[in-house]
Amino acid sequence: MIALTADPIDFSSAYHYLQTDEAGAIDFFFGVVRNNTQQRSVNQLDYEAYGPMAIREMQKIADQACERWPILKYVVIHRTGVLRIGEMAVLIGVATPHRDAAFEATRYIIDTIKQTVPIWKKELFADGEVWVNATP
Amino acid sequence: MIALTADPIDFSSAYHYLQTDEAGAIDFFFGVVRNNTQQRSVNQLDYEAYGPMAIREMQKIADQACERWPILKYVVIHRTGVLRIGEMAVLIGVATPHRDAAFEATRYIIDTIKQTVPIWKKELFADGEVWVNATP
Amino acid sequence: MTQPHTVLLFGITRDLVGQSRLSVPLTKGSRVSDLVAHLNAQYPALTGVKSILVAVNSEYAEPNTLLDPSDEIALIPPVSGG
Amino acid sequence: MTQPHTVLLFGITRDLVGQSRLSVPLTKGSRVSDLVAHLNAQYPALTGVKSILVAVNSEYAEPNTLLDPSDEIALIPPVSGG
Repeated sequence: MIALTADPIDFSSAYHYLQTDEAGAIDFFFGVVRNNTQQRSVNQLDYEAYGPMAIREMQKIADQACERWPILKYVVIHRTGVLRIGEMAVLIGVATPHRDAAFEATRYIIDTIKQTVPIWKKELFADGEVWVNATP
Repeated sequence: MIALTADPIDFSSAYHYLQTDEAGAIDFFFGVVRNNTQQRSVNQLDYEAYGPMAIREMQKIADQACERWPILKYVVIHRTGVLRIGEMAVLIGVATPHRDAAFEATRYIIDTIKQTVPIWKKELFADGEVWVNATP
Repeated sequence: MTQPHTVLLFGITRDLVGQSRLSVPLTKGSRVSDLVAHLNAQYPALTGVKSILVAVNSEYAEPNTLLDPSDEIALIPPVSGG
Repeated sequence: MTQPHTVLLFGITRDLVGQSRLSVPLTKGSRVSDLVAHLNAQYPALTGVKSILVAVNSEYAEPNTLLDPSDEIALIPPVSGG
């Protein structure tokens, strides 16, 4: 399951979606808005996506992961819009028979999402804002 | 937080426990009862622990992880008793500022738990039962 | 003779240009590299972005990819999801 | 003269011995290795287990660890949690 959503991510339904009798291991990664970056105090983050392409790129990454590891089920959900500290920006969940594959696939998916999926985040500070990683 | 419990593991409260403003990454690992092992069909698993020592060993592992990685919060919960297919036997959750540490620490904790914590599981098949890993 | 090509803007590129959608006149047979040169000339602030890729119909395109007025074209500044 | 030492059994060792707790008579100054030898002699089925460690007061002990009647001793067959 791949999703982009403006609503809070419901990890409980993600967990239930992943359940399957052959699964022995489930790994979940949550990317969460934290209160600082490079010593600067963050108030909130604003995530923007090029929706159709973001979905497509996330699907490609999931498909690649399914080729490399014996994935029984996966879920990839990315949030958009303004998120406050502590809110979940991204959830990756992978169910596999054994744990090595669950860890490796989850990590591959989040690492690759950060490289290729057209989603941008703006950090909103008390004294300004900046698009992350956009300028040298 | 370290726990041994005969009750179903509540991952929702584990997630809320892990939340902290400095956390940018949370990794969760769930070990789940799957329906087969070495081609044999499993009906359920029976987990037994040497309680006080199991808690102590899990605490040691968590302490070692906290020395090696910048862990903000962690939760380690192991279930005991008879578990059916799909039930969660173990939950590890680690919150860190960045994702590398969350993945590495979670994996270290589950790998080490499987090596040193005095918990034993018996597989109950349609036609018998066996203590896992106990005999050559 | 030029034809209008629709270009979608996101993130920092939208902020720098001040619009989320541009209509860019390009001659027939123009490629991604021609579009980028055109935009850099018209909006010099874009050259301050670390890198800008171009997507055509929701796929990353190469500099020599040919553009058609029916394409959905988007500028992709450095991504920062997750 | 021997003293009774309490030994806790779990998993396969409990099943093989048929009890979850044993009182094992050991002479003063006995070590973990003496306990293991005693149990293997009395319950030969234990030698079929892949490996058995001994915990003393909830810590893994060495073969030469001295035992006291006040210790909580436990046999630890191969663990399989997770």
